[in-house]
Amino acid sequence: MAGEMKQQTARSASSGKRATLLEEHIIEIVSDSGEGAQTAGQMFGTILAKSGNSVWTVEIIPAEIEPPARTPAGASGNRIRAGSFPITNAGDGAELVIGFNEQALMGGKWENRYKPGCIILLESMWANHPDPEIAAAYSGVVNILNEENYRLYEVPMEQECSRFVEDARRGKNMFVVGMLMNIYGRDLQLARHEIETKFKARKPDLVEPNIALLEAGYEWAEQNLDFRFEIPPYGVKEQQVVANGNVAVALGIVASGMEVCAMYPITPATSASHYLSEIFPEVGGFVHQAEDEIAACAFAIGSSYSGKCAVTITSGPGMALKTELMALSVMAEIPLVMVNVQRGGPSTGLPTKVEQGDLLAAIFGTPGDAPKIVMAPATIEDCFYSIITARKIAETFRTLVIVLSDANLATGQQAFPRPKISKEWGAPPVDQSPVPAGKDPLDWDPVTGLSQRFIPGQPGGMYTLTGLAHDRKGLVAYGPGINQEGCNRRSLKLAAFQKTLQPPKVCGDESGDLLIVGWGSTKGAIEEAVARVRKDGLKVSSTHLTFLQPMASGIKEIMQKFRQVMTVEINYSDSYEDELIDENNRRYANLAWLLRARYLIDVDCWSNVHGRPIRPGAIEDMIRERLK
Amino acid sequence: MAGEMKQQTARSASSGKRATLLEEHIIEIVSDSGEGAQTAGQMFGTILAKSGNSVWTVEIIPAEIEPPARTPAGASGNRIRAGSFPITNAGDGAELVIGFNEQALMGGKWENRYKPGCIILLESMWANHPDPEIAAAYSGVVNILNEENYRLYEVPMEQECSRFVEDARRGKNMFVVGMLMNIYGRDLQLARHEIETKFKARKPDLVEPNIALLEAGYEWAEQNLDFRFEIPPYGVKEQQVVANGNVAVALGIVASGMEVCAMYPITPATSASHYLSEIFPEVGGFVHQAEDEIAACAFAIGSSYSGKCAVTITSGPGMALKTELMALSVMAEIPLVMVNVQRGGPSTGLPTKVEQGDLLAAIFGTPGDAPKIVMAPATIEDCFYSIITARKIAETFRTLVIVLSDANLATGQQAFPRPKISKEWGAPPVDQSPVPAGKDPLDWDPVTGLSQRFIPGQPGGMYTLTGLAHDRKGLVAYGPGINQEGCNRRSLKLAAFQKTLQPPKVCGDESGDLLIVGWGSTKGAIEEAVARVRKDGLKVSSTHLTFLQPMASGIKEIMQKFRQVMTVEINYSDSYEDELIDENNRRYANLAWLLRARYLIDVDCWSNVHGRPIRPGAIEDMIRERLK
Amino acid sequence: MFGLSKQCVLELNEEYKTLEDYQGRISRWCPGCGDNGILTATQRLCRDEQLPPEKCVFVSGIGCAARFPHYMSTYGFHGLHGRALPTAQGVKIRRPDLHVFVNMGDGDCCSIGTAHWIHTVRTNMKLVAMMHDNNIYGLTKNQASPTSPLGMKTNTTPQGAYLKAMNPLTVTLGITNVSFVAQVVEWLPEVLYEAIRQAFHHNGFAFIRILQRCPHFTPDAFSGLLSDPKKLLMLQHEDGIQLSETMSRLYKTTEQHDPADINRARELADRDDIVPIGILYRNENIPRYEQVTKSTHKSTWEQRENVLNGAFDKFGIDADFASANKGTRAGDGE
Amino acid sequence: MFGLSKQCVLELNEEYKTLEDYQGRISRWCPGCGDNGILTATQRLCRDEQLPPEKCVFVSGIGCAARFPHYMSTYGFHGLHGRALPTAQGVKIRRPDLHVFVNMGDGDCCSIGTAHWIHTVRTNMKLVAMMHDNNIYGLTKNQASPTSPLGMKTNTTPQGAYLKAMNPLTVTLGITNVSFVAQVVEWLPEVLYEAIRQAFHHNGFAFIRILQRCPHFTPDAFSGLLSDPKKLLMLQHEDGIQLSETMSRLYKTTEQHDPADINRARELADRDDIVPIGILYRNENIPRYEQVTKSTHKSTWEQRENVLNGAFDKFGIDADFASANKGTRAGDGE
Ligand SMILES: Cc1ncc(C[n+]2csc(CCOP(=O)(O)OP(=O)(O)O)c2C)c(N)n1
Ligand SMILES: Cc1ncc(C[n+]2csc(CCOP(=O)(O)OP(=O)(O)O)c2C)c(N)n1
Ligand code: SF4
Ligand code: SF4
Ligand SMILES: [Mg+2]
Ligand SMILES: [Mg+2]
Repeated sequence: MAGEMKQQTARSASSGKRATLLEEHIIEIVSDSGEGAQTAGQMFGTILAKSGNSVWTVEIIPAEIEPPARTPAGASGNRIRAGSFPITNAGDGAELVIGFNEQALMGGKWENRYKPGCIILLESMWANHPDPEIAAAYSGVVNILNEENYRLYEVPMEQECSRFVEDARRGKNMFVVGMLMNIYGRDLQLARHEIETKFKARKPDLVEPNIALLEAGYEWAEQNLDFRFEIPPYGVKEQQVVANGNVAVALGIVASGMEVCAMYPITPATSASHYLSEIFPEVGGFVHQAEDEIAACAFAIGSSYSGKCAVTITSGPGMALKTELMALSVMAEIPLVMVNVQRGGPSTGLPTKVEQGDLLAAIFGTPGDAPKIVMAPATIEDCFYSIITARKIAETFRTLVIVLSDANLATGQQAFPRPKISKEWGAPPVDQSPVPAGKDPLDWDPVTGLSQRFIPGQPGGMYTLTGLAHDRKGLVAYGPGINQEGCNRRSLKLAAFQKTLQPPKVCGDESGDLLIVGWGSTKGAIEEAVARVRKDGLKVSSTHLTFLQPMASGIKEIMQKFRQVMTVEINYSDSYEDELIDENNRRYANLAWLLRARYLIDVDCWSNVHGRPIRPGAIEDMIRERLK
Repeated sequence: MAGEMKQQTARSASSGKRATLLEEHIIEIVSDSGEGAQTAGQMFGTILAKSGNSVWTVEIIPAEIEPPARTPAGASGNRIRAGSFPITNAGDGAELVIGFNEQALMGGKWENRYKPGCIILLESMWANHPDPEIAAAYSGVVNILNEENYRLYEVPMEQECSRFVEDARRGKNMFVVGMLMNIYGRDLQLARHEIETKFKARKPDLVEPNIALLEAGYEWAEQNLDFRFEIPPYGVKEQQVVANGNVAVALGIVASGMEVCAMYPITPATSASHYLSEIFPEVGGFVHQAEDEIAACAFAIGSSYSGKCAVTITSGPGMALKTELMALSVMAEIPLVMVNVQRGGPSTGLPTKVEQGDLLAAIFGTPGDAPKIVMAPATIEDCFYSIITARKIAETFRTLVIVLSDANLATGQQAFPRPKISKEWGAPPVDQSPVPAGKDPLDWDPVTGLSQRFIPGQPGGMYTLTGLAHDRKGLVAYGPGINQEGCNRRSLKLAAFQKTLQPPKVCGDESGDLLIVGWGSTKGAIEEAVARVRKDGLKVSSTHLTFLQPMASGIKEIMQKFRQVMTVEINYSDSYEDELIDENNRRYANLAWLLRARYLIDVDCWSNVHGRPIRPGAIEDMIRERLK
Repeated sequence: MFGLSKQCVLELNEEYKTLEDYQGRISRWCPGCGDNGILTATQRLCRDEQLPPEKCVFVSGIGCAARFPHYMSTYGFHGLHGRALPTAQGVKIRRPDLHVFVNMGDGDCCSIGTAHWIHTVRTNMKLVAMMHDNNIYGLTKNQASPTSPLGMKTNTTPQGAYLKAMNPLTVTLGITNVSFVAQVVEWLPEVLYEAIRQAFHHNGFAFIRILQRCPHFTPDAFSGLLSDPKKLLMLQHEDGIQLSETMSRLYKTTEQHDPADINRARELADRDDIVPIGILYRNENIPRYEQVTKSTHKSTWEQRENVLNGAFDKFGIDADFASANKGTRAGDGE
Repeated sequence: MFGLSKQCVLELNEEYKTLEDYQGRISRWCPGCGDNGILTATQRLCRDEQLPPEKCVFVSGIGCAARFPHYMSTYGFHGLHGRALPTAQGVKIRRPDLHVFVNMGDGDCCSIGTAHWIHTVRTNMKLVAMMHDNNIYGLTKNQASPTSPLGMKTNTTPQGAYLKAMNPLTVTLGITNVSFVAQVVEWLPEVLYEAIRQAFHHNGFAFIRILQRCPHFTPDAFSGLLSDPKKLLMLQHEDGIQLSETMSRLYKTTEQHDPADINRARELADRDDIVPIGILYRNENIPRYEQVTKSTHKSTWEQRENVLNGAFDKFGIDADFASANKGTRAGDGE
């Protein structure tokens, strides 16, 4: 079980010491920015994955570009969660932490990222630092950690590394990888290989010293550390690929057959377009960085209108700016895919941190009635496929499809089955054949929701698209009946599409005391928490929604089988613990609102805006507390 | 009762003919644009009001600036509803229609603006028009009207008028006023006075011919029409003023003590700033027309931040563009009043027509959690007072207050009691006194919701406002606890404010078979419809919400006392009559969503997007059908 | 006609497009509105160039001028206020076969659309942009526009416009990559037509400011220019517009101006005393965005498969796990 | 010191502000970031002018540069990306007593903020605007900005930026009502300070483009300028900046340029071969928006009562009903 250790007699691969057998372990490596903790984390994550573990890694990114050294907010690094069962989220508190200085380390402690009492390996050079303030700061932290019963090991990294390289500061990270190889009992050859691939091409003279550092770390651990862990591999049967959610989005765009991506940089969405900018030209695609989000969205709409289906990628503040154009895309029935990689809000908020706070804005943000489809990937794999699906829906129903990803998916990395490429994914080519007489540009089959789009270049299809109220020919018309009909027709597309949706699956029993409903990136954490409490016999299940508007049928029936229903979300809700809050003024989490309004079931919510992925352990505690 | 006639023996003031005594009557005058039907309507509305009737007038505005002559869509004119009881809305079908040509007339008929079989006075000159097509069109319409049993009177307006003026086309409108004076038995002297005031100053030589035309119309009606109506005055006790909703908004801005209005032109909001541009400088105020809505909103925020509380006025598409800044105002706790005069949507939609489609966008439109206050005036009088209230709330709670007016209020005119000016309305002057030590710029009393704002110029108050997550000092801070606290504090303002709200009044009994809940400009029509069906014993009541976010306590208790609850709104909702619609996909009207989500009561809705005020008669029919 | 088969003649005749073939709905601008003349000139261009109607797209924003596409029988995109240019860019970016025209009002272009105007000039895509400048907001009924002259009374400036009119020409001529700038008046059809024609043949983004009468709201805005031909400075050049004899007789204030001379163009554009008419600037050698951004790869499905497989190989678990991070780090920032 | 009472001296000393009095939080820009120099120069200005910190407002957008207000101890408004200028206008419009400064990045000002930049120049309000131009999006980590040079590799243009860098100076100089344009580099503190100082004393909107090193992302962007003083064309004039002796010895490529000469300013701004440094243009006689829009009436409550009573009289039922319509018709339009 997660985080639980079982004593075993097995010997680890590398040493004569007793290794504790684990189902999973969470490691964090933090350093000042530029000291290479991220590289170390990525490399060790790769090695764990290649040697058969399921791995989830997340970057720890400082708030500044080049933050000052030795500051809690300036820490840079990596979290690695590795296990012998499918890992779907970043997990709870770290169980082994490596700090390059005590300040970077304390940042994580203040954010409660570490499990109390966990193992800490801390660079010891600061103890004797010439600056007495630094030395004092270090020993202060050491005292605290000891007082709070952390298993602290002071490691003379600088000293050890300087035996091999001149600038020990730049070599510590490989020393750290070496230590980890020893602690987790992995074949050192794997790490040597990684170092070789990393440096061979560009900086071949760095291979040797880095391998020396690696081996030194390994040896140091062998000599000085009294613990070893073994995390058995889990059986992967199919080929896997590893990516973060933004890379998956970019690959999904390529796979969906889209040709144009128009964007304006915004964190945490931009990296999707970075990667796309690299690969898109190879398939004739183009990433347009517009002067602002409004222009980006208009550009995408223009391109889509001309038959080159387009995507626009943004985050909350950018979506806010696109609001008016979103309504145009719905009103004028132009297919458009919009990816919103959600971050902390409101306003500029927490640019690098996760939140699921844009759901209601995505659905209701546009003045007037602009029915659009809103969906949310729950995993990194979903990020890939949801784009393909979104493009298809957008073109089929000639409407706007919003894909709500978030910073958690964007920056997390995970392995998933290598997609089996299918030609079906792609977009049909631009139809340039003449339009048959008698067809109207905005006709629409009320049962299937299908319609033929007229695209510039098609003889006989000429019409003027407009955001004004219009009839089926696209002609401006202000008559009451026509506007009613137009709104109705656009709304019924959602109904027609809704009929095609499958009810969500229930994870756990079909009935019980508590149902947790989630959406988006929280899926892994929710399901893990539910699995944990179910082992203790609690009658809890969960279900996860991919389509938020429209919602599949059958959800009400699922909910009705539980005594209590609640959502778990990363967004703001009032709590009854606040004195001022009562049932007349409580503001609910996004999904809870939607479920309450549609199903009239008293759906509660548990949510926060801490700007971090919700941990399975926190959900678990909440459930236990609730069902006590 | 509305529209119902009672035969009376009383003689009208002006003639020997028998006058029908009425409680109310609805008159429409339509002409080509430029022929003066609007002037005629306004003048006659004034006269009716001055002679003691309650009057509601609405302009009939063509879609084009100078529409082609003799076209149904080009009609320009006025609707006057006058009665001897307080008139709160534009009413049902017109009962007396005057058309300057048969095409303009037919426009209204196609829009179902006239009561079937009503009286129609139609200019007859077209019958013998040299262009045979025109003559044929005319006689075609005459035939239709006769067939459908309208009480059609053909009036030789051109011929009669040309006896007095050279360009009869420009004089007809006074002839029409004359006819109306006779029909409704008003003292001709009242009209002479209006003409004199109108022309005396600028075009004194026009006074005489216009009076001649007036008298000719009067005389012609005396000779040729076999009907007369009498609408007794209703007893007004206090002084009244007459304005449309946009004028009321502008006056409210002056009364609220605000100093800056930043806007970008957009129909139907702009006319508020037109009028404000005229009077604002007289109180040291200033209307800034910005380069776009975004700049307008930023300008208003800047001004408010500097201590000069500001308002920004817009309509749906403009609000869409302000979305990002709306969140800033909430996040950075800058007081801001935003007036959205709603029009038909989505997108450019129906720019001149009414809709209540922006409620959910106002509440939920901003990505991330940006709790703001949303209120809606229900009458023209409310338009005035709501701005005063909004400014007060905005400054007290340091937040955004959105006032949702609509095109119905903006263009309707009504008399209301002359406001008794109170110094309490005004804003306090900018506080420039030094900030006491130890105070934080974003401190807030959790019980009262009150806080001291630091304004540039105040010694000791210097801080940097930011839209990033921040602590009470305004310092950027990404810690999970701080962001949670900030969101919480901003949300609790709403809760604190909510505690001050009074439950809405119920119009009708406190319990029954059906409760209709409304908001905004539909109040008059809903209450009139409810009053009508209650007279027939139906157990129907209504209630009307001024605050949509937060909502007052007590609403649930009100709703629970009725067998059925529904909203009546001018926005889109799916109907179960559509085959594709079921409880899993039905999209509800804006307010219905909110009530369902909060109170878990199965609130139904009846709404449309016809772009017109909902008529009391239509609501009445719906109720009768529903309770059959 | 010898040797020409009857069939060919017939076919030719059948395909020949007349003005009517470009006429959409009947225009509903006010009588005397200058937009009508612009419409006629544009339809004439389409006819003279025999443009296939289905290959033309007229993109506009919102305003009186922006109703333009409805009155053409081509494809039309009557979009959002201020957003015509980025929309048109999107239409054109991967459809070089389409002729894309943009019609905007002065508010549409120079107020709410300012950012797009500046940046579209910069990207220099092959589009013809006509800015119908009537110095007023027409459709919303008489509010000041950036080009409204100082002191003009409008509904939002009842005491008179506060600022001197903005000069769209000097701004445009200041933008890097500007490649075609013309100014004409709609009441001189010959010059109007010629400017649109040269814009159409220009190799890049062609910006035409068209002074346009709005008899409804600003009947006197251009009366000075109308009554006094000397107020118009006719720019003549063999590479620019060459006036007909009739026109030359009426409009005698002329200057030989080489459209290649940007410094002189800026000076001319800046003149307050006289209105330069003609081609102020042209440069056929500025790279076009749709060309410099064009990929050499085809958008075939096979190519997509290749690229996907390449990526999957690279990110494959058996391959290089760490490379999944390359260039993909979710950025920091706001 | 005779005759000066002790009390006075004390008070004077007490009130004298030092650089520290303008220092806010410790700056967190990267080591070597040019923003630091701009901060120092600005703090020096505040100190030299002895500006009361509570009377200064620093308004910014979003970006590295836009963190500026946090590092001052004055009032600060760290608003939204691109929206610094209209916010600053709003701050200033009815608060003539405040000194309002605006700090923007090149993306902030010339990309998302373009429309506001153009229109703020046009309104010519008394504001000092500093555009920190590092040719890149810093905070979001290395995307092309409008001023990124052609071919520069960034995260959104891995094959190199597609377009020639936009020149913010030629654009600004093309805007009607432009009244102050300067260009400086942050690594020459003397010129930087002098430009900010003159901007501060300018009677209207002062726009300063400051070339700013971003060692993190564009370490080489200005290395040519740094290594070769000849690449900077120092504009000298008695009405402009006058170089110190030391500077004159180092920077020998100079031109006597009268900031009143807009044509020459445009030509200089347009030069691709050399970077003009100094005051390009200044005109103290352009009306300022906050002044021309100022009402002669006071905003007293009594005055409001008068106006309301006047309106109520006018719209009173016993008075003129029809006049309720005057100027109040809800417009048509879109
Ligand atoms: C976002 C948005 N803001 C405002 C409007 C209202 N609006 C419609 S047209 C227009 C301006 C019209 O002026 P111009 O662009 O000069 O065109 P003209 O009517 O004079 O041809 C405005 C402000 C709108 N439709 N959308
Ligand atoms: C509406 C919106 N779009 C995008 C962003 C993301 N963003 C933050 S700063 C920035 C650009 C930074 O570049 P620049 O303005 O040149 O400032 P620098 O960091 O280089 O000083 C962007 C795109 C945002 N915060 N808000
Ligand atoms: S209002 Fe002016 S611009 Fe608009 S159609 Fe009429 S004349 Fe033309
Ligand atoms: S990224 Fe560049 S601009 Fe930003 S702080 Fe670092 S050096 Fe300065
Ligand atoms: Mg215009
Ligand atoms: Mg920059």
